[in-house]
Amino acid sequence: MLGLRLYMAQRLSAMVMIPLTLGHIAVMIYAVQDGLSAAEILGRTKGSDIWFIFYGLFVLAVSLHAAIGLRVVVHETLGLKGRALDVFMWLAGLLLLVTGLRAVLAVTL
Amino acid sequence: MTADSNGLHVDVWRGSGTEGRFERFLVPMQESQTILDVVAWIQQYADPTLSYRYACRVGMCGSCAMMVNGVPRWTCRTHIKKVIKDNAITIAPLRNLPVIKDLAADMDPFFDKWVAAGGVHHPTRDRNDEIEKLSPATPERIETDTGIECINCSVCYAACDTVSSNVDFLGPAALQRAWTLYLDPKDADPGVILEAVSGRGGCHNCHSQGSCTLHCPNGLNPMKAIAGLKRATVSSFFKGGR
Amino acid sequence: MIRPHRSHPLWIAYLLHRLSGLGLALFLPVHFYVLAFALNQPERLDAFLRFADDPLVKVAEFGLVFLLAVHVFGGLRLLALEFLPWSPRQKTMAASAVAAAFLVAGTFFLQAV
Amino acid sequence: MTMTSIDRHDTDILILGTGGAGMFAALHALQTAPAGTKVTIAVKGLIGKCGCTRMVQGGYNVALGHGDTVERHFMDTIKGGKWLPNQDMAWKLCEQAVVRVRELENEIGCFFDRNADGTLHHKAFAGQTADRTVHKGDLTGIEIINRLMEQVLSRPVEKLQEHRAIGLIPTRDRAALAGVLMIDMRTGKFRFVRAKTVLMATGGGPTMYKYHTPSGDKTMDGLAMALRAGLPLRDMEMVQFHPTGLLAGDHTKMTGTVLEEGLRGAGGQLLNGAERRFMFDYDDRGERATRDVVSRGIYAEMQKSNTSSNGGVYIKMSHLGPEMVRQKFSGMVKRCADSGFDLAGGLVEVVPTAHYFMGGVVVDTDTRTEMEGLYVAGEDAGGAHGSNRLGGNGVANSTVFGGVAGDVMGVDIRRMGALRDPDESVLDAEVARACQPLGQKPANVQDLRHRLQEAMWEGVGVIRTRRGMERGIARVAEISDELMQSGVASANLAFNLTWHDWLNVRSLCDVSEVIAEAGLARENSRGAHYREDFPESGDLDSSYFTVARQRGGEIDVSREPVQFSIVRPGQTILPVGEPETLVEAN
Ligand SMILES: Cc1cc2nc3c(=O)[nH]c(=O)nc-3n(C[C@H](O)[C@H](O)[C@H](O)COP(=O)(O)OP(=O)(O)OC[C@H]3O[C@@H](n4cnc5c(N)ncnc54)[C@H](O)[C@@H]3O)c2cc1C
Ligand code: HEM
Ligand code: SF4
Ligand code: F3S
Ligand code: FES
Repeated sequence: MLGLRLYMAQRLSAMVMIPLTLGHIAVMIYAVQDGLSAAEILGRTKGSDIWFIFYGLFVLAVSLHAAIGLRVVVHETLGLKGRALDVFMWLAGLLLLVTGLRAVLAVTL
Repeated sequence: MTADSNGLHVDVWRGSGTEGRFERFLVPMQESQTILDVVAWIQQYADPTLSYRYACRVGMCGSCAMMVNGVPRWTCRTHIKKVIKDNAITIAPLRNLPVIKDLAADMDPFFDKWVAAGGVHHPTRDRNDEIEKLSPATPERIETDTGIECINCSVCYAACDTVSSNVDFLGPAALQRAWTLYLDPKDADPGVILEAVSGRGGCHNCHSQGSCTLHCPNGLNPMKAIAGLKRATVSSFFKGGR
Repeated sequence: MIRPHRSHPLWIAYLLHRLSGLGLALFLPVHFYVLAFALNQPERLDAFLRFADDPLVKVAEFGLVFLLAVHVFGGLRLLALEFLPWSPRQKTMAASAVAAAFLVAGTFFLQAV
Repeated sequence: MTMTSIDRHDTDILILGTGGAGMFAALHALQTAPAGTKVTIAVKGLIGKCGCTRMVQGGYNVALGHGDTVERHFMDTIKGGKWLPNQDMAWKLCEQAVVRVRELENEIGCFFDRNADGTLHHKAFAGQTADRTVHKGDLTGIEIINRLMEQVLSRPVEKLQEHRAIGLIPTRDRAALAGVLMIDMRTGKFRFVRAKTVLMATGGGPTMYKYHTPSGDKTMDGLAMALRAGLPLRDMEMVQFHPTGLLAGDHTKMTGTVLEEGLRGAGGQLLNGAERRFMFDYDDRGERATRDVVSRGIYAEMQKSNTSSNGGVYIKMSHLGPEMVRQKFSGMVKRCADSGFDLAGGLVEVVPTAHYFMGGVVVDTDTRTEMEGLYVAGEDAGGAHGSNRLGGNGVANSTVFGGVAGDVMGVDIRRMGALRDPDESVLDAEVARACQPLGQKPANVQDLRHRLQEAMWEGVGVIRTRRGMERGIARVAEISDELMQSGVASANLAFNLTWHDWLNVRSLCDVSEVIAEAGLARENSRGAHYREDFPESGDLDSSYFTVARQRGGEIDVSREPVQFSIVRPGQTILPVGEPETLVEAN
């Protein structure tokens, strides 16, 4: 159920996420190690364009990536196919995108 | 013969289509004995109606594969000592294929996909031409040699869970053949092959489960071949191949 | 019970990757939602900060990072397998990727509590 | 039982078997037949997965380099066949092999092993005066058949898989073939397929011997059918034995399978039961003597009861260094290990094993038979090899003449207007014959087969005598009668292997009798046929070949003089001054 295009989209978005997630995990480890509180973290992210772009990009990539990933899983385990499968993929992507962007805005605005 | 240490308890799948059940047979144990010998013994001496398939009996034709203790194997070259557990063996028809009767599976889907994956040579010369001089030592040729000795036994096809869950998936053997053909400098149309393996059932559906490679009785590596196809399709994608 | 044809490192790696991917896909929206819900009004900030210190939330957060670590390393392995020329050593890589994931997650966990 | 209902089916060109002969015929027929011609392939197993072409290890003989010529290949073939081959067929074989190998490489997509400079690699098989065997490692057959299979599967050919041909059905006037009766093995139903032309390419296969190499589906069905249809069969006494078949006990199908020739070539030693080398007692070349000589040496040792525990002799490789053996013969070492033997380090029991059948239906060089509409190619056809087949000429023969048959049928069909109607009485008789065991009390068919195999091995085997063969004939007749009284449980005929075993033994009994009768008729020793009571080869100039026919239930064997249409014994067609051999002695 994956043609070359979807495959490419999934792999490219995964590659985009690699530095982002590693960065995120590193930050978290650093933060926890340094004993930063949640308030301190938020203090740094709020109003920062860099963090906005950082997490914004992540949300875009993850929406694409996970939507395609779920498409595969749903096809293989539930046997969904054709239009229904496409609709499912778009809905999943949209859900991630909307919730994700709201969170990014909340953290960085 | 009694159920002593000399007897082998063999549970054999009986049935056709989706209906069936296991039936137990007691088979005398021998010094040199393969799973195929066990199955043949049952048909010849215990239940003449048992159906199965074999031809070459030396691991060349790929007709005799079955599930042995839940693992797909070529039965003509599987010594019972390799698989026996507590004097018992379970034998069932190959997974992921329709069952014709008992241990004989219908291999047509496997071969339909072999063709669908583009696994047919596209000639550039004909019988009136000289045979092309080709070095046996190019990287392509060396790579091809690792995948060309496939006996189309469908063991990898039975081992792959993507085949079971995705009806369109062309499967490891067919894709591996496409890969060797793609590498073949004699083939006129590698583009057609990439096209054929990029559809909904194509190489991109493989999740690198690796069961194909692990179970291939000939030690081939379809997983590697499929990765090769993925790379080739991706680079042709970037080169604007489509 | 893992069916016999599946009991090998590559298949386990596949399973872990799928489960972690699924887990992420299910929990990430929740995580996003909670984050946004807690922060979208300034007066809630305090409430959120208290909420974030809740050990239960900490565990949930840890779970997410754990899944992410497992999935990312599995994903790295896959990408390497698909895009780098293949070598038999990749079998070992499968196992070590999983190990590394646990290591990272483990350190994180120890630090967190 | 409704078993006598026959499904009727029509096609234009029908091909029986998917070895090298059958598949090439299908491809060529599609090329030469008029557009819209329906081509159908019917096979006892799965397409490309049965028969012996797939099992070819050593390779394919073709004069394509190293100074080799078609003339030299031809001379080797004639001499190897001890002047019995049909020379026109042998010539066509050698000449067309060149075209066929080019076709395999260029059109079908095979890749044969290359030298470092990119040219085809040739190796020397025993009995050849040039390096002429092209190969793909030691799995040449897999490369050839897989590629052919892909071509056939991707073309519009009607496929009747697991369809076993059981009878050639003529027209009422017996002048032509109307079609072929078969059993759809998956359902157990009869199907009669009419066709304008039929190629029989079911591949012989001397599996009526206790030890044999061919694949399990080959049981001489084709020759038994031809015999019943009244066709002449030639060289039926010529059964080639391979000296080293694996011996692992009667209960395993591994027994009889080939341990490759190269083992002896590399210095492998044959030891008798006392673990003493014996081949030098029989021939100066020791283990490196030709197949027939080594087979007879082993057989003689066995007759003296100097045998290993399972009744054969041992092959020993360990003195060459187990590591080296493991490396050079990895396939064989692995195969032996799979049945529990250590070829590299220990002793492995071996025995001569029936390998190839030189005899077959009398055909012309265009594969036509006496019967209009019937063509025969491959191991089913007699003539090209005479009394002995050179290693590497088997697959050349099946692919060359399979292609020829396809071409000829594609052309002949243009002058064949309509499908022919069968003689219904023959059809009914064939159905009744196949149903013979179904109403009867079940008996053990396998035991009968074992007895037949013992009888042929002992009476009509590697070394023959009049008394032995007569005794063999009597035993075969006895087994044959018993078979007719033996039943098969018939509640479910779908995929009923025991019924097919019965039919297998039926074919094997019929042809076994002919082998023995032809053996009696040849009162000299040539190639594969060795008579202790007539050890001399006889006058070459008056060489004859045997022709057997069934007339009124009796086998009638006659002798026909060999036509030396191209070269006479003692002469050669090689230019004067050509060296005897181009193979460097090693
Ligand atoms: C182990 C082994 C190694 C060999 N090595 C070499 C070698 O190195 N070089 C060489 O030149 N030759 C070799 N040979 C010989 C060579 O394989 C044969 O000569 C040749 O392949 C025969 O081709 P064929 O097409 O006539 O028959 P096959 O390839 O045997 O095909 C016969 C076909 O007919 C089908 N069939 C049989 N009965 C029926 C029926 N009743 N109805 C329908 N279909 C039927 C079979 O299932 C099969 O598909 C070897 C043979 C063996 C057994
Ligand atoms: C750096 C980060 C990531 C990388 C490198 C990565 C990599 C991959 C790869 C290569 C696949 C394909 C697996 C296959 O086809 O078998 C995949 C599948 C998947 N990913 Fe990710 N991923 C990452 C992050 C995420 C995140 C954050 C999510 C969650 C929201 C996610 C969810 C999924 C899902 C649901 C699948 C489908 C699982 C499957 O097919 O087995 N991934 N991932
Ligand atoms: S790749 Fe291996 S397992 Fe798969 S069909 Fe070929 S030989 Fe069999
Ligand atoms: S088992 Fe299946 S998922 Fe891919 S690596 Fe092999 S084809
Ligand atoms: S019978 Fe041919 S591979 Fe097993």
